[in-house]
Amino acid sequence: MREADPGGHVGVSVESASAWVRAWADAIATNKQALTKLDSAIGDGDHGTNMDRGMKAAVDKLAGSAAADVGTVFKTVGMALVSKVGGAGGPLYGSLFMQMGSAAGGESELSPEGFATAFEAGVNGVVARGKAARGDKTMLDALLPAAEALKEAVGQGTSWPDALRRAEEAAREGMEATIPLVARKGRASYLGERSAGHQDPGATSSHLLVECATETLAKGSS
Amino acid sequence: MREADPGGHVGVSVESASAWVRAWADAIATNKQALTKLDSAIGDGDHGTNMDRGMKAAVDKLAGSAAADVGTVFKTVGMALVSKVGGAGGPLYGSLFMQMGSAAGGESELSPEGFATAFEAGVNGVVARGKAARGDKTMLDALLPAAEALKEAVGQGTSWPDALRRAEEAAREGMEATIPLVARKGRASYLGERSAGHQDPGATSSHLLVECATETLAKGSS
Amino acid sequence: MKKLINEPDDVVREELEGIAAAHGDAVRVSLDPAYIARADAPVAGKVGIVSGGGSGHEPMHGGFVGRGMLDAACPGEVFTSPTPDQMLEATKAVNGGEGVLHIVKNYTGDVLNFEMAADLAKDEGIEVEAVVIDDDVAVQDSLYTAGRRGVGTTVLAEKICGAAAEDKRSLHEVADLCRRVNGAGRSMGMALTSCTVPSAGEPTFELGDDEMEIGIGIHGEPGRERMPLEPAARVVERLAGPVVDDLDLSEGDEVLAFVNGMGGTPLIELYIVYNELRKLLDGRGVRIARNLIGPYITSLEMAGCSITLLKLDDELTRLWDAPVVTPGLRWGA
Amino acid sequence: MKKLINEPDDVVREELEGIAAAHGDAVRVSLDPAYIARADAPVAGKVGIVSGGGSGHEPMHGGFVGRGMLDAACPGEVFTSPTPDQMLEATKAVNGGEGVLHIVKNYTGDVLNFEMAADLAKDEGIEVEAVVIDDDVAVQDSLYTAGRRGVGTTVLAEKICGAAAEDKRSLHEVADLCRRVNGAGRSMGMALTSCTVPSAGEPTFELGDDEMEIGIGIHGEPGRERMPLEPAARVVERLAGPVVDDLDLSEGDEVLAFVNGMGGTPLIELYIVYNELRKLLDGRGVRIARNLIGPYITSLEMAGCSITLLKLDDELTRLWDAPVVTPGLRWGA
Ligand SMILES: Nc1ncnc2c1ncn2[C@@H]1O[C@H](COP(=O)(O)OP(=O)(O)O)[C@@H](O)[C@H]1O
Ligand SMILES: Nc1ncnc2c1ncn2[C@@H]1O[C@H](COP(=O)(O)OP(=O)(O)O)[C@@H](O)[C@H]1O
Ligand SMILES: [Mg+2]
Ligand SMILES: [Mg+2]
Ligand SMILES: [Mg+2]
Ligand SMILES: [Mg+2]
Repeated sequence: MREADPGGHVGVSVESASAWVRAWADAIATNKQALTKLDSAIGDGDHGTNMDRGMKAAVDKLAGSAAADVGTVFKTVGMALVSKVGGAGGPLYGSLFMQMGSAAGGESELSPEGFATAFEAGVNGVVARGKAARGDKTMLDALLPAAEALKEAVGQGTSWPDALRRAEEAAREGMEATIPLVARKGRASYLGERSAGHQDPGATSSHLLVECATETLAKGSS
Repeated sequence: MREADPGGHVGVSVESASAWVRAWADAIATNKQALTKLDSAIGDGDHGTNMDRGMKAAVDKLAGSAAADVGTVFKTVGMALVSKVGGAGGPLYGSLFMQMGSAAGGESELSPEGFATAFEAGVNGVVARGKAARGDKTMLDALLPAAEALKEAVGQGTSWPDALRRAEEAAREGMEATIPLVARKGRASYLGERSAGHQDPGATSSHLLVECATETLAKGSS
Repeated sequence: MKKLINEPDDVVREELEGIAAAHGDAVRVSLDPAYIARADAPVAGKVGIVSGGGSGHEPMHGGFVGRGMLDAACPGEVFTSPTPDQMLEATKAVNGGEGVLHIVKNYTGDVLNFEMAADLAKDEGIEVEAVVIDDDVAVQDSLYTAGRRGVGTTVLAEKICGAAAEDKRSLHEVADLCRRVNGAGRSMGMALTSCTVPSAGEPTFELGDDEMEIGIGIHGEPGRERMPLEPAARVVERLAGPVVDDLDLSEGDEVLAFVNGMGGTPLIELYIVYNELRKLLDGRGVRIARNLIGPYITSLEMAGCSITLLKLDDELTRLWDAPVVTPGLRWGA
Repeated sequence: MKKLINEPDDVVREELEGIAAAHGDAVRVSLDPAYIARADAPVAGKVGIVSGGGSGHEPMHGGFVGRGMLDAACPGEVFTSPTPDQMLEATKAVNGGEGVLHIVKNYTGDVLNFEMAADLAKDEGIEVEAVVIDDDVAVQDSLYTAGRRGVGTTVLAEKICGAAAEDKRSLHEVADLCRRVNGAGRSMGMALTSCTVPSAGEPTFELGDDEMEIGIGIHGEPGRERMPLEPAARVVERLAGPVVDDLDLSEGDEVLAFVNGMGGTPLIELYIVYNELRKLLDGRGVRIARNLIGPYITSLEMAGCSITLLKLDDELTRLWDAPVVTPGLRWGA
């Protein structure tokens, strides 16, 4: 059973959703070189730059808009990513946020269940767009386990911060598990066996996304 | 007065002229990298390769022909150089040998005076073709002093080997004296002040030519 | 990083400004969203052809905009596919009422962004067909992977489809032709050096002084295999061998032979490669009926080359020979 | 040394074989003595134009043989001027009875060998005029030195004189025109990297990772000055400034702006350079009426660029626009 919430509410507001987005933008900026380096090893060395350009645009767009509901926050971010990132990352992360936004709908605040459902919808959006599966050595190797862990933890009544922490752990494991894999999707697949031994850049940026959730979405809860 | 010649004759025969050419070809081959390196510093890095290609062709041509006189030996070499070397070196060394050949005429053997005169004519051919003067940092800085020293020594009745040695010394001094010079002719002149501090490649190959003379033309004399 | 640029972030915009200034008589350049279109676009009654991809492959694609080739090209950031809004605007700008063909190189990013753009264009009532080029035999094809990359055949497809569109063929016909070119063309590339993405500032990979990378793509991705340097004759065998096999070329076949420079390799070397290629093809009885030699689909300043062979028939040859007037490829006018 | 070659000694011969195989319909290649001539040479009643120089500058000169440009080109070894017998044979091959113009870049070797060739040709009764191109403002001109080098203006002179020869102008007129182009064109170049002569096997000079060389020639000769890397805008000032000054360009003048790649610099950077150049010229009220952007007079795989400005008048513009059909430059046909 979920613990009582002394702070009054548990969940994801327009403010905390925006804070999450900003935190991810910061994390991407901080890790820009590292992401690009990972992408240089098995891709084309632009993942950090691309995501940084896109997330800076997303944060700007968000600041300029007065989103009244969580769905609008996510859709704004998704559209910014689609129109500013390009590459594989743009449409994929764009789909993640746009589908999350659709699932979130017009709510001004999402419950933990609501967020877990929206996040799952977003991840399914990535699957639908990119047609990759778990084990293909992509961002989905971090996103799918995170979505599942979050849903399960919330379903089991785990406290909201703990549920987010479990999602982060799942994302981290999934990210690290990409290291030995031979890529089957994305640019790394061109390398065949040579793609093994390197961590997937998209899984790494996805882990950052979930990690930022533990720091921002749990705010205001015990 | 010239010393008595116990060996019977002093001078330059078809054989010794040919030996001189072959010795220079060998010296160029041995110093190919070094010449090219000098040319890289203040030119375009091809002097060693060019001269090696040309002298190999000259030696081949000489072997294939049965030159009956010294003039023909030199003209054969000059024509091979003109048609195989290219660059500045081709026409300049070509002129040297062709003019030497003209001056040598149909003699089957040149006296020391005859050779000194022919060599001077050759060097003047280089002057006429390239319009450079002493101090311009070119091959002439080795050739002109060598021709003068040879002429003077022979005129003074110095022994033939000693006369050749004096010519070699003059060529060496002239070659070394190119180091501090700022080039006024050839590719090195494009460098302006930056050409100072480097030895001229053409003066270096010219010194080799005179050095080979001391080893080959003095043969058969005391 | 040694490049003639100003700020890394401004590379693509400044390049586009340069193209606009240099070729303003022939092309129209939009900076935001970024695309290059024929000055006379849309051409009424003609199928429009749009391509695009990351920048850094110049002259592809922007240099191929003009009569007889592309109607528009969308340049992304360096090595990053462009975005759907660029493609949508370019598609709208060149739609002459007969629909628009998207020629897409098979990279996840390019395919996904062009898919989104096609959906948006269809929403606006524009008929769009997309053909994905996947001609790189260095990559194993499979249903379960991203499949082969799109490389050199893209240039040939753009030229040939451009000629067909000038002939006023229908969208469906031009798209079919494009698929046919894709089926008849195969490529493989190699690198002597890596390249440096301006925003990364460092070479994408490191190669020893005596090493080369075989089976590279056009984005500085490492290749399939790293090995000691070899003479040009042997390199050509490594590249052309798999291409000839994959195309199943046999005695009497005619091909277009395309020897492409990766950006940092000068023409003198490409002619030596071409010389080896013609000897190899001679030996198999394959006739080179047409050729293209030069840096046409590049990877920034990478040194290396790729070989593309396109099996020709009379129709493809005729369309290849048709006039083309672009900054990057020009003949017949 | 990383090059797509076989043996260093075979580079030029194999390149020529490649050119013969690729462009056999348009040019005739003689391997010994080495020269490339128009397939239809000699053209009766037309002045023949012959140029030549060391190899390693491709497409110059061999790539400029064809209608509207050169009748023949003589390739020397890499960076080594060709020999008189090559020039003589080429001159004989293209003499259509109206005499032959030799376009010679001002390097001691080129000048001396062409002088000898002209003497030999005259002995055989062929009228020859030689024009020496010396447009490089990086080199101080003086009566007592070898004078300025011949660089980018050579390409423009070959194109413009080629057009005049097609118009059936006399040898004297075409030679005068060539001198006029030489007087109206000035260039300056820079290098980001050195280049490696195949037979030398090592870079001709060494440049630090953060250094560039200003005022280079086209043979890997070191330049006038070595300095820290700078943004493209500043580099363009360093190159174009002296050119504009030397030509004494002023408000209202029209120029042909030629941004040339040295062999290892990709097109994307050349467009950025062009963009800076047009801003600089805009600022001085000089109008770019024509442009040429690409690697046309190269220095093997050297990274860098040169800028050439040619002051235009109506005649030069018209001759520039005239059709040209060569492997390296083509329009109007
Ligand atoms: N089909 C796909 N589905 C999900 N993720 C993918 C797919 N293809 C690639 N990715 C992810 O995209 C990442 C690369 O993104 P990015 O570098 O921005 O794009 P690009 O490969 O176009 O340069 C990969 O590390 C991988 O995680
Ligand atoms: N005008 C000249 N007169 C005499 N010697 C010259 C002249 N110009 C150049 N040289 C000599 O030629 C040498 C260079 O020869 P080489 O490298 O074969 O020719 P290139 O400069 O054409 O590459 C210089 O080192 C210099 O000694
Ligand atoms: Mg990438
Ligand atoms: Mg030299
Ligand atoms: Mg990319
Ligand atoms: Mg030379």
